[in-house]
Amino acid sequence: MANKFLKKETIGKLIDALTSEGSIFVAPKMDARQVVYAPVSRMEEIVFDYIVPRNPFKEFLFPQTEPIAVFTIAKEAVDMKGVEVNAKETVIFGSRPCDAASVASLRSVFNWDLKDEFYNRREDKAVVMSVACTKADDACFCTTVNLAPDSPAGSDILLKETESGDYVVEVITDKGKKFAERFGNIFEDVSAKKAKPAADVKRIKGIDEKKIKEWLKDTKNYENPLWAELSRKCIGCGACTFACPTCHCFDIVDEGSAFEGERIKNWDACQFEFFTLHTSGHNPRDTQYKRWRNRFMCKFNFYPNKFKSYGCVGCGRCIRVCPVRLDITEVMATISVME
Amino acid sequence: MSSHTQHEQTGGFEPKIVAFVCNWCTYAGADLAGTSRMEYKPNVRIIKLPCTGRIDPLFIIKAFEKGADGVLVSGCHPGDCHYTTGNYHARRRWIAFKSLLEFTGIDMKRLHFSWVSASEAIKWVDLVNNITDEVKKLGPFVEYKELNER
Amino acid sequence: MPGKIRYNRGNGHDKRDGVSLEEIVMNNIYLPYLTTIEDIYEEAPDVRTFRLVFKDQNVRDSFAFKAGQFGLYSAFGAGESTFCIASSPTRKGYIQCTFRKGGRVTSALSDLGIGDTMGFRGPYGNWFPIDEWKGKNIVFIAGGIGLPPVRSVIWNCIDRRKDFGDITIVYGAKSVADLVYKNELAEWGKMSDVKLVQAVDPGGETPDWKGKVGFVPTVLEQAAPSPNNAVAVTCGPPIMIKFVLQALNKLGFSDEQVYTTLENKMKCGVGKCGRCNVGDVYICKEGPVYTAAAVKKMYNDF
Amino acid sequence: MNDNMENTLRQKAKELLEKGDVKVVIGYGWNKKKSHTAPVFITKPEDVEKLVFNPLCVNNLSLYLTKKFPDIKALGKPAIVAKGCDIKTIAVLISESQIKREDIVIIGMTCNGVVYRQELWKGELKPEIMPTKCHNCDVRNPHIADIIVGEKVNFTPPAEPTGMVFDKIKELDKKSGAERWNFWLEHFSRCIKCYACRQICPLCYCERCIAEKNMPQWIETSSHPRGNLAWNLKRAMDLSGRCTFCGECERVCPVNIPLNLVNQKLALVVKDAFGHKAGYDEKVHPPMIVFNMEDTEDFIK
Repeated sequence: MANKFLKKETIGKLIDALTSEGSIFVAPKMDARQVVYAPVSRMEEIVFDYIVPRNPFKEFLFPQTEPIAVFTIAKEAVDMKGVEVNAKETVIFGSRPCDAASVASLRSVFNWDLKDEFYNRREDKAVVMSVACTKADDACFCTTVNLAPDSPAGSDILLKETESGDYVVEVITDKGKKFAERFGNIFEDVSAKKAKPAADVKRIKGIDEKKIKEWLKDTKNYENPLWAELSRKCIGCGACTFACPTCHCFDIVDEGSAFEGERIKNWDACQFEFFTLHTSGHNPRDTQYKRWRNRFMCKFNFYPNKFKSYGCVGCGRCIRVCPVRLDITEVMATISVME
Repeated sequence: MSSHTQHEQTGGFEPKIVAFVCNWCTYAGADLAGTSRMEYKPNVRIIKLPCTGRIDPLFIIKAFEKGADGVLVSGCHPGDCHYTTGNYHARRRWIAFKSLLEFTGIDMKRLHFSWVSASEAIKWVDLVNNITDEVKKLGPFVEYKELNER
Repeated sequence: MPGKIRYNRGNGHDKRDGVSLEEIVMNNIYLPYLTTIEDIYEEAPDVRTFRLVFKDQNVRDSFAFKAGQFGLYSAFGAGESTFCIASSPTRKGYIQCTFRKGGRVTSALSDLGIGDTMGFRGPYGNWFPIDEWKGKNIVFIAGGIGLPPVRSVIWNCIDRRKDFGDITIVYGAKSVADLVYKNELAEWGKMSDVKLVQAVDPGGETPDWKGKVGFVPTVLEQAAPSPNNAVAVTCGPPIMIKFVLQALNKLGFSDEQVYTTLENKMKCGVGKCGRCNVGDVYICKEGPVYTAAAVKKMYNDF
Repeated sequence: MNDNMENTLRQKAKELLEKGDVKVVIGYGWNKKKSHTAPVFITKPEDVEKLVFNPLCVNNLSLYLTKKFPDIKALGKPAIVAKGCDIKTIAVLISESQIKREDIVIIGMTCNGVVYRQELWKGELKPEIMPTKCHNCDVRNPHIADIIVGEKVNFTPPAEPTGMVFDKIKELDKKSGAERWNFWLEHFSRCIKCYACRQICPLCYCERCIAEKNMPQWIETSSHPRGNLAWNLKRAMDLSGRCTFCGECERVCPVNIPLNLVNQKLALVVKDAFGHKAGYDEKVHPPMIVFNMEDTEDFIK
């Protein structure tokens, strides 16, 4: 599809047009000394100089806390009714290509066999407008998992910054095309503008994804003492999973009074000790290394094999957020040289 | 939640006060007030516990969560604890907890502590009446109730 | 709450093609059917069986499942809990579940009485391939609260008795009181074409106990069912299953002949919440029924 | 000076491991990129070269002495590399009978301060990148230790606690209740319930946290303002009189909730009311498990 052009100063217009229609415009903004994806109402709120926002934007497709049903308990009748999701159009501006790539992973898990309409309705209404990275930090490793700072995977529209701060627009999907056409006055048909080069994210030497996948496939290696050694410092918090764009585990809880309440879907983390605990007291993943092993396996074995999608998109959030700097790339490198 | 809005509309807000009391002194005191046919404001919901030492600060948080406009915590006078020292431990905890809630911005007129012995039925009646009046003046605890609306 | 609500959850096929989302009622895969508790049986201390009837006549008529499938049972206000469907698919019009009071949900369920309402979501998962077993001898081995999933298969087979060869049931529990389905055990014991071996752990017997005393794997070895033209179905505590598999191997059963059902903690039951997986195997979608051979191929994540 | 300190540290660690006095040395090591330090567990004398010590060593390693880490306990008797502030936590753990003094070897490191966050490190330790605890530190020379590594540090902390945390507490105290409520609501509503604060805290060692008890569900697990407030209040309360201001909870919070404020507010309250400062004497009972007949009760009717 033909390239278009987006002037930085017209983003404000885009926000106004969308918000006046009741849509949500999500963009990187400052909150508590961090850059986060959050709804904005004015262009001035947007941060343009950032690497990767603190949060993945999955919370706009799969909210951390979401009521799925309501119940009433009365003498005459006990009832439970579903909650209808009336998703609003959500434009995610300034998404990073790594985050955009994660949408495919979420989509596959929420749609194999039974379809989760809570997710689907939101995703249907989401337009992902990524901005290719021109900067990276030492936690970024998208190239190591075969993505790139300007990868189009998962984006509806990919923007590439020019020296002037404007954007060269690449329309990727039909949804993106419709969106660009709808705002034809904002997305101009100007060609031959040059975008800044994408960030130079070096492939981490010594990491061989094929090798990792093969090693993980061998069920014997599941018992390797290496797992316990590598994760000894892991404190078992949920920071990495909540920061991860592809982690999707959740819990279902009932909250309310003795007469009425809600059934709620909450993010959960495989790192928590009580995640898999049976009522009988048996816990299949009773020690931290097993829980941590599960997360690593999920990213590099379960996901690619089951859903043929990225389990890890190399955003580096888990590395940045880890209280004890347990670096997933170091683990990948270690496993790459295992026999 | 609906009850307080209704009252607001009709102009007569009646606060919900939750009282956590110990079994041996304050509960007996409240009982004495009842058997002596003393009248006091019906806004108080009494929750009896073996000892003030058993009152976890979470009980108070939970009471607010569930819609209390005010909370009263009451037990035996120092030295009178049925379990010898339970109320001394409770007192320490309250000192910290009260400061914590104050620091969080909760109006301390909504949380009251007292010692009421088994014979102090009159003190109990006055206490409940005063607290009810005070909380009534403050109005419903909308700040906490708003938390439920998200 | 928005008004459009529907209980029919369909099978998750995509209805979105060509229809805008607003026009169709949302297909909520987490919404349970409402059921009425029609009857309650006290099986053992803290173990109960509920007989559930769907409130919606359409669901009652159309609901079908296969032996081995499970569901998520709700006590509203407490949450959902996963157990197998303990009744046989040949018995229509109701389902049964048997559970031990333990956690938050099962305690809340225990507080319910006849006529009360609870939720059911399912059936989920795969099933025992009973049709493939036609003409074979079947050995059932269960321990304690592991009998309910096996019981569904037992009744299924007894109701189609002509299709199968010898039926042997080996069942043991910690004590006489802990044996579940006591009436049905008596019934099976009286059947001339069912061989029932009952056992309790040493120390769990009462003076009038007529069954065996010993652990299930040992009792199984003594009963020594023949592996020829046979399949074995087992369920029980993990440690029992481990030794039962060894005992079956000793008796000459191959891993392909042995079936078991793996029950893990689940929240969604539909392959999304991420906690029931044993390695890369999602129990809720690819299980819970596996042959011992399949279990041995899994990552050791039990 | 650091090179010297590191060499001595490695030397001492090697001796301990070689003699078999300890089975594991819990210390700091570089990550691969040498941008951050992280906990390392040295079990072989030849691995002591991995040990480092510098202003990036922010973690409070005493966490690994608790029962939260049975795998580390299984390695055998530990030696722990600890700054004065970390030793304060060890003292509380001993006073709460979580560990025995004789079961551990404390390698106390003299310290000139650490960075507030490792990302702030640009090669030089400037006061503005140091956390409030360092500006008020009175244990730069370890107060409880078996081995002390490093030269004596001459530093006199200010008489009254100063720095961002304490300034902010004072500022909040002056504000109205409504303003404080809004301040905390804004911060707590960001909470994502990842429990990193709890998991990193050496004093949060309960076998089953109240947040994970669901019969009844005292703290709602949802990350809505109600559940978040209950969780953060409960955690602050449980740390009253125990928190040693290691600041780990605030450091690891992925959403920057100023947890030091609540914890230090309570520490100040406890100090005023009971004259107790946590972490200085491992033989003194924590204030919340004892009482004084004369405790103030002017607020009790």
